[in-house]
Amino acid sequence: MIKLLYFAGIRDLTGVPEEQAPLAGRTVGELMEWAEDKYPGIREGGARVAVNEEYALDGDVLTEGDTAAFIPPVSGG
Amino acid sequence: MIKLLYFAGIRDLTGVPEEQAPLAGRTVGELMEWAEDKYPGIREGGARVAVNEEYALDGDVLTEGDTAAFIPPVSGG
Amino acid sequence: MSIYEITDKPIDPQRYADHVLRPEAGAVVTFTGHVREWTKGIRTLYLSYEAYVPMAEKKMAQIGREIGEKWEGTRIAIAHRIGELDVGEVAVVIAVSSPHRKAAYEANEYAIERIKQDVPIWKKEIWETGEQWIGDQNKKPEVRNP
Amino acid sequence: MSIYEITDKPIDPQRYADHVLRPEAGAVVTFTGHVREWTKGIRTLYLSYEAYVPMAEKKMAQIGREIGEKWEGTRIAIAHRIGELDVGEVAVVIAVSSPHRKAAYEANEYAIERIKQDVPIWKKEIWETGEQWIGDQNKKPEVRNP
Repeated sequence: MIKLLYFAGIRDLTGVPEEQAPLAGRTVGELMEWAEDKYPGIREGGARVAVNEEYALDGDVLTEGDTAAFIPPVSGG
Repeated sequence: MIKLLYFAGIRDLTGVPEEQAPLAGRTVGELMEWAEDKYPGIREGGARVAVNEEYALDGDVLTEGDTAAFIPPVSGG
Repeated sequence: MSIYEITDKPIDPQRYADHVLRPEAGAVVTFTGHVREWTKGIRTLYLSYEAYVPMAEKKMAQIGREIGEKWEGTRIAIAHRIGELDVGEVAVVIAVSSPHRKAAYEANEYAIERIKQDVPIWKKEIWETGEQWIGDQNKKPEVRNP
Repeated sequence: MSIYEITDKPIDPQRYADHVLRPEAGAVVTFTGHVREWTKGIRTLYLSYEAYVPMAEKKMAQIGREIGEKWEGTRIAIAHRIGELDVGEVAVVIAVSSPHRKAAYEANEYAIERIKQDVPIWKKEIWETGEQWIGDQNKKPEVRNP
């Protein structure tokens, strides 16, 4: 299983801060498609995905036990 | 009379922090010459003269009661 | 040694400035970002910050390493607050010391630019008329009284 | 309203940062200049600063006015200490607030450059091997152990 984390405006959209999904072996790009199916509009805001606390590329493959976080555009400072 | 003020390395040279001199009517340039006669070497360090707390030009004329300060290169900060 | 922290407590900037001071430091530049009351004609009541805390601290430490490589002899501390902040409160502090001042200014400004690019922290502005998460893709509401 | 002061007491930088903060300020940049232990291979024991106090305060206020004209919406406070200072102590503090950060960094750096040009303050470095007034025209002694 992959642990998914949602923050800020994306969490407002998903309605939950985190969940588990059977996405091991899938790419980050495929994760995005899966998320867009479940939460239409999630890609619109320009979110990036971080895997195990590092920004990931669309081609990176998820491994069992990974944590993938949806990072909407940041606005710290 | 003109009140003369000496600071830092220039005060080390003059040996006094201040004195009075009958220089009313003289220019700042003439003040410099007077000072160089009395304290040889005083011009070497590149000091500026401030009259009444404003940097002055060589041609500015001293008026009775003015305060003229010898300002060696500053090194604050 | 270095400080890179997300905190839900009020930030005392002097603590970070003191932390980076060393005998070989001639200059310390401290930046604090504050909750501003007015932004583009909209009055902010308060802000709410959220962070992906472990990743945010990791990213701030990475920015610190970048700075250590770019400006030799600097030392840096960064903290960002989360939770609800009132107008005037410190949201972020960056303190940089260096032997000479130019590096301290440059490294400090670099740090805030990088924080705004990459550190997973989000700001929600709460106005009299509503609230919104702020991000590059979002727009503020129209100004009612320009 | 503004602070431009020469003081013979230890400087508390936070006091100046607090002074410039206002509800419309999103950024405060605070610079502190410290007594450095080593300069070009020479170990400083302590520094002694002297000022032409009334002119120095007047010149600092003038720099403040220049900054107000160049960077709208900034607010500034400057203090410089005189007397004997130990390694690490604060010699000068400059605090600048502004609505947005870029002006605060720029105005702050401008202030220290201008102070070093025009404000009648002099530094004497006291080393193990002697002492010297520091100025543009002076040179440090040769390094004995390069």
